[in-house]
Amino acid sequence: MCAKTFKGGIHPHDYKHFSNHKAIEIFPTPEKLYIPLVQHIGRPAVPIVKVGDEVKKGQKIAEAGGFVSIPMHSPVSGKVTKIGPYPHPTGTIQHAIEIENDGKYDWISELQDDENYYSLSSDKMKERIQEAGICGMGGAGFPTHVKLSPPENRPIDTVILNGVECEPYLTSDHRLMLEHPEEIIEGLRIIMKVLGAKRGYIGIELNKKDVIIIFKQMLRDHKNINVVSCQLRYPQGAEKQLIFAATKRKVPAGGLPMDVGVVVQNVGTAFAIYEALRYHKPLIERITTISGAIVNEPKNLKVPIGTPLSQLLEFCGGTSEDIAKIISGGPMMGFALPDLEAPATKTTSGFVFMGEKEVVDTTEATCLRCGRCVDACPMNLLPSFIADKVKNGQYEEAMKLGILDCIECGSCGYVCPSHIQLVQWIKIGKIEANKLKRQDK
Amino acid sequence: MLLVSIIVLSVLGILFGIALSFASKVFHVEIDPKIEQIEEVLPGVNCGACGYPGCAAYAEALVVSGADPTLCAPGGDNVAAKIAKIMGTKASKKERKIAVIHCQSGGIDNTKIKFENKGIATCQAAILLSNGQNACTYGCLGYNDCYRVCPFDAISIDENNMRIIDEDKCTGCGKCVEACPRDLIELVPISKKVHIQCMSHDKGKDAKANCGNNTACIGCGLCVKKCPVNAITLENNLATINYEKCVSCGLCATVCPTKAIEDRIIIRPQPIIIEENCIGCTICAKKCPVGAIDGKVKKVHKIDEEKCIRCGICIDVCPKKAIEAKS
Amino acid sequence: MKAIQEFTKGIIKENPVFVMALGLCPVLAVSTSVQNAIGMGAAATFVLVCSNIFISLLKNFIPSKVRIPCYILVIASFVTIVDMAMEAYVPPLHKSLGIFIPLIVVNCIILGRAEAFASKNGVFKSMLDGLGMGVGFMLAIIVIASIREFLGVGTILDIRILPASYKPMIAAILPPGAFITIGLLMGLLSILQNKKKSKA
Amino acid sequence: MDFSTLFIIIIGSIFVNNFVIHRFLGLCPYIGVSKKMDSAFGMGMAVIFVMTMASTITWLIYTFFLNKATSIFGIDLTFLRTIAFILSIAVLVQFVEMVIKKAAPELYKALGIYLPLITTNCAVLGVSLLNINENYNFIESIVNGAAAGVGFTLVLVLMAGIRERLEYSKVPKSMKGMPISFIVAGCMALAFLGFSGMKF
Amino acid sequence: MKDFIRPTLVLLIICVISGAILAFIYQQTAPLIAENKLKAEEAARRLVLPDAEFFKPVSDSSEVLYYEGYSADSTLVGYIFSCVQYGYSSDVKTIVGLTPELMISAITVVSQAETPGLGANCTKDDFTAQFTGKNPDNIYVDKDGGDIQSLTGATITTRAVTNAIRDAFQKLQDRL
Amino acid sequence: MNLVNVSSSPHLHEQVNVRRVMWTVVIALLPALIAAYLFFGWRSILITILGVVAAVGTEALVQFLTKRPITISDGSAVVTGMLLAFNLPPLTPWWIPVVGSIFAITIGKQIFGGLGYNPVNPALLGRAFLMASWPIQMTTGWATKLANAGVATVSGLKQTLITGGNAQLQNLITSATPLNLAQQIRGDIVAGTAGDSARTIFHQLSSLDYIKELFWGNIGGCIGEVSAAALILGAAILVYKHYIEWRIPIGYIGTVAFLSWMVGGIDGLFSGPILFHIFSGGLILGAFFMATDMVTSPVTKNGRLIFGIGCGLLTVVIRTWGGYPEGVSYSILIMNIATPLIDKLTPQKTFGYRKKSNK
Ligand SMILES: Cc1cc2nc3c(=O)[nH]c(=O)nc-3n(C[C@H](O)[C@H](O)[C@H](O)COP(=O)(O)O)c2cc1C
Ligand SMILES: Cc1cc2nc3c(=O)[nH]c(=O)nc-3n(C[C@H](O)[C@H](O)[C@H](O)COP(=O)(O)O)c2cc1C
Ligand SMILES: Cc1cc2nc3c(=O)[nH]c(=O)nc-3n(C[C@H](O)[C@H](O)[C@H](O)COP(=O)(O)O)c2cc1C
Ligand SMILES: Cc1cc2nc3c(=O)[nH]c(=O)nc-3n(C[C@H](O)[C@H](O)[C@H](O)CO)c2cc1C
Ligand code: SF4
Ligand code: SF4
Ligand code: SF4
Ligand code: SF4
Ligand code: FES
Repeated sequence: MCAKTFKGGIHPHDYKHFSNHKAIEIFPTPEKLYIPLVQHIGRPAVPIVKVGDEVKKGQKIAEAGGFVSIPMHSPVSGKVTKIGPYPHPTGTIQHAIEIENDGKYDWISELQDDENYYSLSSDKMKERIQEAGICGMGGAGFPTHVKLSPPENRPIDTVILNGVECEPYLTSDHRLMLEHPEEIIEGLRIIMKVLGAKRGYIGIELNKKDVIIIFKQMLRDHKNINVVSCQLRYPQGAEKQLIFAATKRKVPAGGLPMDVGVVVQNVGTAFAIYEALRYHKPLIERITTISGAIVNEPKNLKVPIGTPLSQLLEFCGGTSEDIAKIISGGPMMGFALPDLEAPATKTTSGFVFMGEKEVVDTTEATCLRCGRCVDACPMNLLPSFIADKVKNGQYEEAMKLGILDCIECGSCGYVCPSHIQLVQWIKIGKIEANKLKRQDK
Repeated sequence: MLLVSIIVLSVLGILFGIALSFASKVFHVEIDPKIEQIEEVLPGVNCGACGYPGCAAYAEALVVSGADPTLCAPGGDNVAAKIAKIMGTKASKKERKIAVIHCQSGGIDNTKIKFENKGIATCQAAILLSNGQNACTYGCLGYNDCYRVCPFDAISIDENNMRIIDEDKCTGCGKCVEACPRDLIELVPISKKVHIQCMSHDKGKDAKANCGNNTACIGCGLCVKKCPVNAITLENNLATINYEKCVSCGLCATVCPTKAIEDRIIIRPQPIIIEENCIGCTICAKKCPVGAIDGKVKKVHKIDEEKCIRCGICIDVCPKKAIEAKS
Repeated sequence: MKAIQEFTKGIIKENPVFVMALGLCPVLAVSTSVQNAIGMGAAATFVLVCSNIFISLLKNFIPSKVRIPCYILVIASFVTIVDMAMEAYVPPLHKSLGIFIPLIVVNCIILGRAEAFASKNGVFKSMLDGLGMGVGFMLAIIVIASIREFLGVGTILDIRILPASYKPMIAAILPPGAFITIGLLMGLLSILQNKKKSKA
Repeated sequence: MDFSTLFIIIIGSIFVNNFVIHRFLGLCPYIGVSKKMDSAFGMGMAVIFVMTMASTITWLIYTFFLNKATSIFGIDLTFLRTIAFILSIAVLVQFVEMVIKKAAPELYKALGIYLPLITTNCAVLGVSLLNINENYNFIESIVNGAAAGVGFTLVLVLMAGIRERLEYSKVPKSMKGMPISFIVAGCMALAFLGFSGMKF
Repeated sequence: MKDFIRPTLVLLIICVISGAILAFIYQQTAPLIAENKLKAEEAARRLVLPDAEFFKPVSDSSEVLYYEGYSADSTLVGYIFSCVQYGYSSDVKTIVGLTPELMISAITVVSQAETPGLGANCTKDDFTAQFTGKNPDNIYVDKDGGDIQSLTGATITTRAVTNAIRDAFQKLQDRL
Repeated sequence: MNLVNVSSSPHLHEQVNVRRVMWTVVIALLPALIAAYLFFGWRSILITILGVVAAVGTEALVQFLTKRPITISDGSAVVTGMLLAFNLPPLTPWWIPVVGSIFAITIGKQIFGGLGYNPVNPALLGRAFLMASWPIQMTTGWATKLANAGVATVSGLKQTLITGGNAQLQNLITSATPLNLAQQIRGDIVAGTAGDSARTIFHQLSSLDYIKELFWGNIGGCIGEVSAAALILGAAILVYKHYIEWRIPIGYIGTVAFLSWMVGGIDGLFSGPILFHIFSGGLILGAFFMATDMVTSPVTKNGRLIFGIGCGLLTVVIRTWGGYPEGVSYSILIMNIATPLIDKLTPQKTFGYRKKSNK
């Protein structure tokens, strides 16, 4: 069988050996948790607790701020000590609820085991997913119940589970798939049922052969679900690229997967969906990889949402030398953080630490017009031209060149011999371009 | 020979003369009279030196999209002046405004940073990375976006990477105001010389701790109390001067404990009343913010030098020019 | 403005070639030798002065609708006169300047001065203006031609300057040499101007 | 009709003896209207049109009025060619401009605005004179006019492309604008030497 | 109507004046120009056939084929013909003088627009002198195995001159 | 804790930078230089060194005078100097590479702002300038050496010449590179002024034996273009490193192959000697090292293909009908000039791009 892929992209070294053999460990819940009200795309959640309130584990502490939003739940029992600005793993400052752990771990109501979850109606399922506060765990954090409610005129026939995990260093999805394959398949079946989809795929990159074998075995009696083994190529995990690899369908530029009848969900999301349906368990913890050459014991951890990074690092034995860069997420798309304060959120797939030697020089030279960025771009854009336009404030021109179609995968920046900070230019340009777009409307 | 050549040319001349006059009549198209006027003043060489395809196009660009009136090379200053006249110079009588940067930080040795910013070296880019590298999330990022956009070279950078605005060169075009992502720059009437050089809304302690220059506004309110004309308001831990009221007396600067207020007037001359000119109109006395003028109607007024803050308002208001500044 | 300034402005401040970049074709085309440059400069100056005088004389007589054809007629007449005179009295020069003599008609400087200056000013001023512009034009071609002839042949005005062992840089008298020379000269001029400005 | 002659004329006027960078005709707009690709293209189209028209009309005037052998007067009036040509070109352009402006405002927006620039473009008069000098017949003249226009457009558009790109470059301040454009023109001229000496 | 008349009239007047002046000057200069032309041609002919005092054109029905040159005592001292061929970038026109024995007495290049410094050197005496005394029927450029030394870096021009002479001569040969 | 670094993603980077690319090109050019040494002797190395030193020196000087950072260590000036020298005859006077490099770096590169901003290939611009200025020095420097090499390797050819007895043609070979020879012979044949021996020579030129000589470099030519084998070896490094991409060289060579087959022959259409055209002259050098100069070639993918094809087309046109025997440098220069236009006219379709569909 020939592995599938897309056009463009790059081949970075994957650095997964630090943690891909480490079983998931459960991280002991810390003293204090900081639960940001924004962990997803859409409106921020609205707190429904006050400072001083006692909360139980699993208790809803913030309500969805609208349809495209999700509720937040407390991962521990304890006391709300503060609601205010706090560092966020995207490098920004966001409002967060601070909860002091009382060490009792009292659930608000014991988890029920609802074995008949699969016979629930599709609407009921969606409701439960919505209540559990699930958003996409593959990175962007799009509220899952929204994704599962496509408009009438966009029938979905295919669901793809994204287990590609093409970001270097990260192994959380890998371990999850290895340790909980059945739950993930169940999750996928639920999604397919909700959407009425006939086909399911699980996309996995070839560097996770063990997982591919397991899934192949387990899927023998699910004729409508297939494993798609994908070539090692970044950004194989990006939605449009994965859809292309699995189905040869091209999501239209500026369009959504549903335009071609596909929904993509991360394997972690599928797992969370399964737990929500079967056990009524809200999304209060996730698997996160702590890795990097300088981390003494890289690990895959199951962490309660809101755990500050400093504690996670401590649990992994600290670092062997001074930290030169802290990255939340993978090194290709993640955010560099100024300190260790930020907490893990629902979308945090990992933290990577780099020492002085690994940090790349980011001084820009002049663009050679070599076109390597063009060759690397999986969206077939012209990154160097776009950056030129942004530098000169010609945002409209940049829009004509498709700046808004950029998925910020970083392939272009990775290959640029002049170290042009293409992605940052594009991010700046996107902000301005979106402003223009809104003005036009 | 002579005759034939005359005939040939004449025939051509008549033919063309008629053709042109005819055409200009028949094919006449209404246009903005201003465009026509400008076309008249333009040399009509159609050399393209202005960058537009021909004089008519330039005239249109001038009227329609407000092109620069000084682009005509053959016409030179002369034509530029005439164009300006036709366009009706919108020279407003308002006072000239210049840009003022409300932050004293952002230099090499007077900025506290939280992390090393290795991203693109522009202010616009810097705020996207963890909200900028400096500890003060309100202060100047020091990447000089303002300097780069200024079309008049009015901003210069000193050895400490601090931005200095040349009051003579600045035209108040506002480009830098737009460019600054921290909104630190404000256009201020040129006569106003006292400025609060901080934009931090942090609480006093934090503001001071984060400021690399230790000149943050800590929101103590001393200036508010001192201001003789109530021009300062304190809101959200930050004092702001209302320039409409401010008389640039500089008193606030003298009381600010953190030197967050800059007084650009080095020496304020003492106003002195020239007795023979004073007609005792009491205008100055009424206007004096500190009541330092003793003004009885129709009597020569007196200035109490103790009370006087040398704001100079009296000099400006005196209808008889009876008050003079003495250093 | 003083009369003398009408004359001098054309030489440096408003130099038609370097500053206004007008009338470039003859400048580049005939600047392969200093001799040609002088010939062209003189011819253009003559036309410029004469047409300026005439147009300023006729300025009230000509209706605006046909002013351009009228100016062109005046200019073309003088050009033809120059053309014929040169052919009659200095045939070699006439030959080497080629079609660029009749092309003086369309030299933007001439029509430009007619429109921008002569049609609005008195006869004397117009004459001085024409003379100044003409001299400025001539000087510009001579400068360019000197450089090109010097590098490309090793002579100036056919007098050998560089030793015969100098291998002439033929490119200098080819089109690329013309473009690059004028480009560099303009750059140099703007450096000098910037210096002056920053001093002032 | 000998098509190979026409082919040679076309190739010659577009590439080998390109009007702008080999013959130095039409430099003012070449430098002036090459800032933006769009306007360069519009200008080019207008020039093609006018050059073709001018070639046609001037050939007719020359043949039937001025040339002794073919003229209806039977006397040699060739000395009037400059004045007759330029007058007819100027009027032609002005006339066409007015007509287009009224009849086809869209076309005028796209091309017409460039028309006035063309009167004082030496390329137009140049092509008329060259047609006579080269003894081209009627068809050859028209073809040469069009080809010269195409050659002009080609280099104008290429130049505009490069200049648009130079906007993003760090050209030294004193070389910005006109000076660097001439250097680019020099580079183009050097490259176009590759066509020189071409024979079929 | 006035709109029409005045412009037309002005244009007409200027045309008339221009036409008159130009025609006048033309009448003054035309003879001079014609004379110049003749003189130049004559000078060229004299150059290539110095012995001749006067020349007699020999024409085909319409065009002049060649000239015969006569000394003062009307003896035939040689022939003169002109020839042209495209060189590197222009037509190169040469005038050739022949002795009565049909050997080249001298040549001169009268018009060309070859590259200055290269092909344009073909007008120089050093170059033209080498043709003197050669048999026009058998001249070749050195690169083609003949003994006409080509101008350095300008073989094409040299070839144009040489081949033009040879071709023209071969065409005329029978009629001389 | 010391201050950490913060920058935008990606935080990983391929081990590549300008310096590495440029010096790799230098290394990739070395085999050709060694070949030149073997065939032409020390002089070719001397000329190359002079070119490089002058280029680097000029770059440093200009940057010093204009108060810009001095970037000679990035190696781009070295590449320029080297490639310029590679385009010169081995026996050219010593000052030719020096003057050429000075021109190439000042007018060709620094005046536009330095590396990355020049619109045309500096080395080729330098060569075009030298060619226009000193055509004699630029076209005669290989004569003697070729004569020797020619005797040894093209002996069969020489035999034909002598026995064929056409004195005119014999002269040709002493002064020309193979392409020059082919062009002139072909010209004569097409014009009908050449004898049978000319035809034989022409066929000899395209014989496999002779192609072999061309391939290994046993012929006359410029310093760098002599050995196709050495050049291909160097190009392989660049291709392997992804520093050059297939579209330009393949488009270029492919077009030359097709068109020279079509019009380059003496027996009517489609009889041209393909391999002869590919391996002679500077085509291999140009296609792999000069047309691929990224600064002066298009950025878009289709643009690069068009660029390559355009170069090929012009090369064949100039080789067949032009005033020069060799069209590679001029065709690349001309396409350089067209590069911004090509970039503009070949926008890329975003992945998933569709024409406005009715929503
Ligand atoms: C504004 C917005 C609206 C979206 N609407 C839908 C939707 O209606 N249906 C859907 O399936 N996905 C929707 N998505 C989700 C995207 O398809 C995609 O899954 C999400 O942006 C995360 O993708 P990523 O992790 O590749 O960035 C939407 C996303 C955004 C940003
Ligand atoms: C460049 C890029 C790489 C991505 N890589 C992955 C990946 O490796 N694994 C993954 O689950 N999602 C990845 N995503 C996110 C997916 O596009 C998509 O949003 C996600 O699979 C949707 O599922 P979710 O809504 O459950 O998160 C990537 C997105 C981008 C833009
Ligand atoms: C700018 C330039 C101008 C040239 N002008 C001429 C010329 O006028 N006459 C000529 O025969 N060759 C001219 N050449 C052609 C070359 O010098 C050509 O190599 C030469 O004619 C043939 O070489 P050879 O004379 O060494 O055999 C010119 C070349 C260039 C680059
Ligand atoms: C593959 C490749 C090819 C190059 N080719 C050239 C070349 O032909 N000429 C040149 O001057 N520089 C060349 N360079 C070097 C560099 O790009 C050149 O100096 C820039 O054009 C200067 O801005 C090349 C570099 C690379 C990586
Ligand atoms: S332009 Fe955007 S989509 Fe393309 S490679 Fe760069 S970051 Fe990825
Ligand atoms: S990879 Fe870098 S240097 Fe190359 S074209 Fe893209 S931005 Fe420019
Ligand atoms: S940008 Fe405008 S407002 Fe700002 S300093 Fe410059 S001239 Fe003044
Ligand atoms: S733009 Fe604003 S933040 Fe940037 S340097 Fe200027 S004042 Fe400071
Ligand atoms: S002088 Fe030729 S176009 Fe201006």
